[in-house]
Amino acid sequence: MSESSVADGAGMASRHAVLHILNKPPGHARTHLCLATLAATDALVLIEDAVLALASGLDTSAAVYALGPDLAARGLAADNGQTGVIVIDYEELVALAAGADKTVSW
Amino acid sequence: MSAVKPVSFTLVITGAPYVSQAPQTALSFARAAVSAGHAIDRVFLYGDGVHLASSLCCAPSDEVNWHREWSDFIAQQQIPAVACIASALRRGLVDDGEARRYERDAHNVQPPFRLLGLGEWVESMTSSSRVLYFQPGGGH
Amino acid sequence: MSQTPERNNEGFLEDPWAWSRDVAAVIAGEDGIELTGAHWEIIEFLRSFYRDYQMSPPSNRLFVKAVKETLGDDKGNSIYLMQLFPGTPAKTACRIAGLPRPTNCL
Amino acid sequence: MSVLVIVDRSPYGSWSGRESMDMALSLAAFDQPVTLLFSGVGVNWLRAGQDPASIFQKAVERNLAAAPIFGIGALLADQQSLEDFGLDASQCVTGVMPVTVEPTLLARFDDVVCL
Repeated sequence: MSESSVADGAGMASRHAVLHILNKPPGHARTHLCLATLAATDALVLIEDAVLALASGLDTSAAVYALGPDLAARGLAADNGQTGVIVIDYEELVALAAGADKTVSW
Repeated sequence: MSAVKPVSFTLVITGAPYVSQAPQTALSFARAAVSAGHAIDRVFLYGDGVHLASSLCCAPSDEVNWHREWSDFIAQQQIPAVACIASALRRGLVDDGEARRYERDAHNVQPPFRLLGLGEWVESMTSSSRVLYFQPGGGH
Repeated sequence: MSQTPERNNEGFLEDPWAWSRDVAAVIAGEDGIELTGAHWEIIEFLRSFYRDYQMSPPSNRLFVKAVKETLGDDKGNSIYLMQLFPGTPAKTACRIAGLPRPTNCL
Repeated sequence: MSVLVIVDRSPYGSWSGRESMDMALSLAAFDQPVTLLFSGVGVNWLRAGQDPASIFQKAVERNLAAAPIFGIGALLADQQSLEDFGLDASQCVTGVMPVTVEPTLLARFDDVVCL
């Protein structure tokens, strides 16, 4: 897996092997399936209801991104105390999806 | 903004408007992708996502009409927009051709949306750089 | 039309179980097809496929594939099937075999 | 291009699995390599002896039996989910291959579709 960096203004994102995009809330069977297939070298993007995981806790060694507008909508602060979570906007989500080797929408 | 080289996306929407967030997330993504210089090869509506193609959508005036927003966007950007014909027929979404074929007296799918088969999706799978899915939320 | 059970505007039977060999001959006749042993082999194949799997092959390509898998390369090719069932072979053959109208999905 | 289509919805109560199956069939129709994976409640697709006549649906078990004829490569099932629902290979449709759902499983495919 290449680690070639896609530099951008937001200082995000080395290139990840698989970009997992999750929109299901914590506790959903699909969330468990996503986490079961998430490699440490992959990245996880939380969108829609999946950002609620920042309130309930998330245990993974993969890079985690969360979509800012969905956090704001649900009254959650930037990273809600979860260390290492990178808050992104739609532009940065596009850049991540464009730069990934492979994407999976869960 | 980004050094990512341009790619082509196909966006598959499987969540219905006013039932899920899928059409909104997909449209925000699509607008951001276009402004970053990426191509959108096709929008493919599948499963409950086909409801987005209904031209009979009557949203309250203080809510977003997702059908109209999407229609305007894909017409402006000249993006092919396809609703899966098998998903659509079962859910009561027909264009004029299918209305004639099935002897129905009305239709609710018109350009820029078209009814075509899953072959369009297979074509996207083989030709687009990325195929992303915008799905129903947890309640479905 | 009076010689066959109820049919839709494209000539498909409304009830696959109302089919008989005589009905098949009438429907085929409307397409100018005189049924031979070669036709019957495909018709029987389709009806037994429908009985076993509760579906007819969902597209013309898959119809050809299923015939090939069951009856071999000589018969499982579009030229052979087109000669027997002109037009779109899956559609013509399903109509004669009394199976539901394909949804044109694939 | 090889595609993994994942079915993690229950049969009958949800239509989603049938629509996943249609995607797999359409890939097969265009000779694209495709594999099905059943996971979570989705493993109940595989249970032998389904009789949905009285709920007016077609048997997904019977539809699934046609998969190899159309060229769908393999039927995989998550081992843990099979156990969770009290299923072993002898109680499943033929040809089911139990697997462990882990990152290396996804790596075997170019694309993963999970409706």
